[in-house]
Amino acid sequence: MLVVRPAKPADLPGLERLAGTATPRLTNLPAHRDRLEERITRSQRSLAREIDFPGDESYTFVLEDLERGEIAGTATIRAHAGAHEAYYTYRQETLIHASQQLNVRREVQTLSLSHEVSDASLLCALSLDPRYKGTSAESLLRRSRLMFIAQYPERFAELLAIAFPGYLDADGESPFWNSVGRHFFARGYQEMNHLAGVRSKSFIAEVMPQFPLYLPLLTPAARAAIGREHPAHETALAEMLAEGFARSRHVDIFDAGPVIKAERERLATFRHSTWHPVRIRPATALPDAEPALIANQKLEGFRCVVARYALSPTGQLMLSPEHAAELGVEEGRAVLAAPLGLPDADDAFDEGEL
Amino acid sequence: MLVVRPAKPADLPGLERLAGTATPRLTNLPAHRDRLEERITRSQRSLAREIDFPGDESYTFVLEDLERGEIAGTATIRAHAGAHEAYYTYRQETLIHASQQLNVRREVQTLSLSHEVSDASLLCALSLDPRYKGTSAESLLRRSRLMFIAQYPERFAELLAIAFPGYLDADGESPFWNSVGRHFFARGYQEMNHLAGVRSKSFIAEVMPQFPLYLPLLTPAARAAIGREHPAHETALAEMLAEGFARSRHVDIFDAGPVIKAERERLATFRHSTWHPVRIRPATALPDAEPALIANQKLEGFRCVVARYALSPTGQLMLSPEHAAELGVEEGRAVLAAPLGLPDADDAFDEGEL
Amino acid sequence: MRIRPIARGDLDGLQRLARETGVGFTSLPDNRDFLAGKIESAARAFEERVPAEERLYFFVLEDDERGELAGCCAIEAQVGREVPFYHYRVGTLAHSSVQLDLHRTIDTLFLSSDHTGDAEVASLYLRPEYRRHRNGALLSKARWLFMAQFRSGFPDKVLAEMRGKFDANGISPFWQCLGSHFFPMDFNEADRLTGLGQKSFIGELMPKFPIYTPFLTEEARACIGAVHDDTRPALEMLKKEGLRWEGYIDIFDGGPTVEAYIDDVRAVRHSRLCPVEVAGSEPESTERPAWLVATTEMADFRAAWVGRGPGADGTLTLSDTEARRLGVTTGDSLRVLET
Amino acid sequence: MRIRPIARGDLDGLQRLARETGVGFTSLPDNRDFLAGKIESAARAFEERVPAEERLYFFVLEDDERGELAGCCAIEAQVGREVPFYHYRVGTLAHSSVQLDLHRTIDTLFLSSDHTGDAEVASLYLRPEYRRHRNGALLSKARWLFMAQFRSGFPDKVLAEMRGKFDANGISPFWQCLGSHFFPMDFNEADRLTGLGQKSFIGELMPKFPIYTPFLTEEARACIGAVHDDTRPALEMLKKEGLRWEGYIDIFDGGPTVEAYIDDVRAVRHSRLCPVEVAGSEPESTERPAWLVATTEMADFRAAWVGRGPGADGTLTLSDTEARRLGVTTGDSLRVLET
Repeated sequence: MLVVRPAKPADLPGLERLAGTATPRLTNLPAHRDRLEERITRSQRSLAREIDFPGDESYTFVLEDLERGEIAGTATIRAHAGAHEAYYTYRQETLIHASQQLNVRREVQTLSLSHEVSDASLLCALSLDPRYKGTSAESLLRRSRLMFIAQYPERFAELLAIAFPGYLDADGESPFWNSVGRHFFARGYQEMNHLAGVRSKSFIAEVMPQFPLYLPLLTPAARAAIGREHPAHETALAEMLAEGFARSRHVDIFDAGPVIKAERERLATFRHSTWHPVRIRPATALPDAEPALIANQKLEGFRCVVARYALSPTGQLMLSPEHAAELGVEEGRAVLAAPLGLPDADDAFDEGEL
Repeated sequence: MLVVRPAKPADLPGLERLAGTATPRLTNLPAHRDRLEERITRSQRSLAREIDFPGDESYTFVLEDLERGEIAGTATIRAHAGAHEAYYTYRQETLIHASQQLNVRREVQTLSLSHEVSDASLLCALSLDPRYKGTSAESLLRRSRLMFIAQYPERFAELLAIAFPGYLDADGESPFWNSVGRHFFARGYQEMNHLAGVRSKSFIAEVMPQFPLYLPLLTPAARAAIGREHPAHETALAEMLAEGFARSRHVDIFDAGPVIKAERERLATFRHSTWHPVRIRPATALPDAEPALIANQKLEGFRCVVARYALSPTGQLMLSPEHAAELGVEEGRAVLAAPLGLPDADDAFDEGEL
Repeated sequence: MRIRPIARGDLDGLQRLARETGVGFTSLPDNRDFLAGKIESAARAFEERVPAEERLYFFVLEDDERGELAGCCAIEAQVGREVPFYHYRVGTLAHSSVQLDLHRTIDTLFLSSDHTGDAEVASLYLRPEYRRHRNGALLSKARWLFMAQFRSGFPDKVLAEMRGKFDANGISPFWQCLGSHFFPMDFNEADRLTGLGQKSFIGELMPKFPIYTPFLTEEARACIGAVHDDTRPALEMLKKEGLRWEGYIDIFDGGPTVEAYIDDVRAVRHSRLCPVEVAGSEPESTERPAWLVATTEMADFRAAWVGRGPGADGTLTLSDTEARRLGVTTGDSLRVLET
Repeated sequence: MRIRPIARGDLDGLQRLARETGVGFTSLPDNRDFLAGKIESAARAFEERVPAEERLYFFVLEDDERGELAGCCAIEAQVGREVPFYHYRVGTLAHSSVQLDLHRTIDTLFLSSDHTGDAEVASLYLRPEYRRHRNGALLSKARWLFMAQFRSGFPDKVLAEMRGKFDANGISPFWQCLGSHFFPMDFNEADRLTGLGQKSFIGELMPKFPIYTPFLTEEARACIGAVHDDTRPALEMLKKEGLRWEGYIDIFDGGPTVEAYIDDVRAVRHSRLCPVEVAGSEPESTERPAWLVATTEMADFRAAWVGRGPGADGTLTLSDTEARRLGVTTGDSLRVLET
């Protein structure tokens, strides 16, 4: 059985391994023991605290394979991206240069440094053991965070955002970084990425150009990378768009990866999740049904699994004793369930964005 | 009976009167005969043209009181706000200034010149004879434009925007203009407003400061005016928010009036409008029913009235012979109807805006 | 050879010069009406019929033996009064982080109208057959004597715009990299419109945010403050007078604008008034005359090389030819500069 | 009285000066460790044990009769090498519209690190009881002789930052209007941190977009480029040397930074080397000495006023006292400046 639960100190070696194998290496998941240890501590402190509105909390989860006794994945939510320091992005803008004298109108694209994503809660630092790619474990790890947010709305912002790793070429180089950041930071992408993870992304952001960049002055390769996700994250991006996220005008300041965002009540997991009382039945006796994400109603003891969405005629959710035990629920206790399936992805800009 | 229909040359005196009585005077409805005549011509040309996607068309409507034989109101739609030259707004942004050295984090508000509203279709230049204030004529004039857009979606952008007149003090002065524009333009608000109407708003925009403005440097009165509508437009703003528009981060560059916006499919008039075949019955024989906006399916002959939403059991809309005649429909022809009533207003920022 | 104000009768001669200058000398288009307007406006300037700050002083170099125009030059009393006067200014921005132990400065181009109100020396052209006997220096330096003489009619600073660098195909790499993205025309057309004073398209279309130079191509960066090979001698002459490049460049081709406080210009500092004595004898002719003189009245302004400097008593002795050329007689004063 | 490099034995004396200077003289905080560090770094500079561009030359004015320190001054060879060096630069932006017949220019403050790599003269302090007999001028001008003598160790330009204008309550209207919105501290604290070289908060918190001056209060605008009353004499002295305000101001108080090309500085241009002859007789004592001299070796650098200038043969005759004060004997050379 696979279960998502909050990270604890014993997960450190697992996290370290996942940080090291992430493709590409993630700025927000550095393979650095001290940083990861801090992250677990911070997550535990965040869960233990009473919270009325989002602040500098950060919640780190792991996906555990109970059969193998292994940590197979990790993911994090930052309650308020800009709690401490600005969360920098580039915002794509279009300027219209019109000349009365020449009777022409030209559109000029720019990238402006922005702090707006600072207000959002951020889903980040996801890494999954490659052996689990393409299985429901991927959705479980990714979307269990939404199940958590759905239960503790006061801990998170109305707006959720995800920054996807940006396009890197076959050599692991970022064409965008090479055309932009490198001039100001004088180091290669991988080195910067490592430093940003170990130190702070905003230190580097402060070195970046403060005035808007004119796209025509970037290299064609850099322009092509704007808003383009890393090939290894295409499926993940598609799933999150199907979930109800929309591409925003924002991209990562280092690799120009896309930032997607959603008001949380527009997300499928939120809209279709329902509370059900639990009825426990032997696994063999459970009727066939579509798979669903099932989460218990505990903060520090949060658990989320994938199980069949088997409802009794009276609306009770039928769980196997194993699932019930892992979720820590007995008969009659409520769990939150949301279908694993999602509508077709709608990969489009949010037209409503002004 | 009151009817909204496209403006024609004979409406010029009526338009001139409405432009002169608009409160406050509207930049986009100058009391200038030549400009108004141009506007009517342009509207007629726009209606006559075959259109596949929005361009520099502009559609001007009038509200006619058939009993009085008078023009009681006017309103316009610009198909593409930035078709010719940029449509400038100020976009409210928040910068986070954080100091590691001092361990502080400060939020600093700015206004950045933006061209983003250029992509929207713009509902503008609305003026209503004060005698009709507070009657259903107000909603008819305002929302008949949505009924028009609903029928000819290819002529308009997905995104609709409205810039509401901004706050002016008792002397008709704009505290925002006095703190911002005046420095660069060296003229009072009313004089500028007149010039902007007769010449072009974008000429003036080009004189305005190009770099973001720091809000702490504006006068308190100017800051208080940002995103605040003119008192005479409170009801109108409330109705459009109830319709489904949301406040955006954008404000007018001259008076800082709020710019509201919506994807059109989120608007109540679009969501609740339905086609019905017409059945004609004497006015006295019509059952009691909620009022509705009823529009015919004609481009140059567009008509929209307020009538009772009286449906036959088979879904036919029962109209009086007078309404049917005014709409130019006979029995069996389809009309578009939408309830006049709207849900409660939700006056909030669009949280999804990044 | 002598410098004098252009006169209303010079239209044919000026048009001949305009035809010769060709593309790239945008202030002198081959357009008779435009040139006639230019002469009229210059005439009114020298006649002091317009306020000092609005004057465009246009001079010609006249071959007083053959009675033809050999070149021209101009001084604009204050630029940027009627239409905006744009430059890019190369500024330095710190990009630093204590935490990352990083400290760099990045050259950045800022749109600027800092030179609004300064004087400009411009439009210097010398016909090829006259490019000898220091005629070029005469055209260039006569303007300093004029400014020294009528100092109160000029502001604190003076500038000169130098043509930028072009490649072997006559293309400006700076324009190619920057301007071409914003202006829907080729360089020559942009330059031509600007020369005609039709500049509003610049403000309408040019990028308004600063440009970080690392985003420019190497070739374009090499153009920042670099001059066209043909312009190098003119630049050297201005540098010797004390004009310096302070980081302002042309928005189209990246060529440098050099500038100085007028009171610091060598020729302005060192020129002085001397009484004149006309003696019959001709001075030794020299191919490299060292003494430049100019008259003291605006409308009758004349400047020329003379064969000798002032004597021990401070009096300048002129030959009859020289005196005639300058229109002075014994007892008049001349402004004198040793070069 | 003489100028000499600060020495390791001067710590007590320097601390006494630091105590006197008080608030507002941020480069000399009353902090013994800091001062000891400063002396050590200066000693290493004069001993040429650090690269020329990293040196901070710190001088003292010594009362060689009473054996006490009367004042100090410094030259930083190149500013902005370790930490960013910020100014606002007052630039002019055109705000024009042909269609509206409008043409204005707006003064705008641009954040700038343009002066990165320039030399700076700074930290001049003279104890009140010594404010006579041109001791102030000695402190100020000795630095020019030093720079003239060791010219190759300095860059093209030199600057000096002048304290800005404060109101009767000791408040800076410029800070009040601008900095106070961005920095969570009072002016003195901001100034103190900067003086200690802890400047990273500036880059972290200050506004990065240009500031349009019309948005500042009238009082704040009046501070742009205006100096504190106490600083006016120092500014006048620098202006006489040819330093000018080119639009750069302090980001906190708006005070002007004046600057010049080092080769243009009057004292640098006009000082020259003269052979020395020591004669027994004392020169006339004067309250307003006119001849400033300085020695030619860096580690033993000395500068002082002397009673007379070089004779017709170019030799400078010194009294025994003067020679002793400067540490020179007949046959040595001195750099001499008539003031």
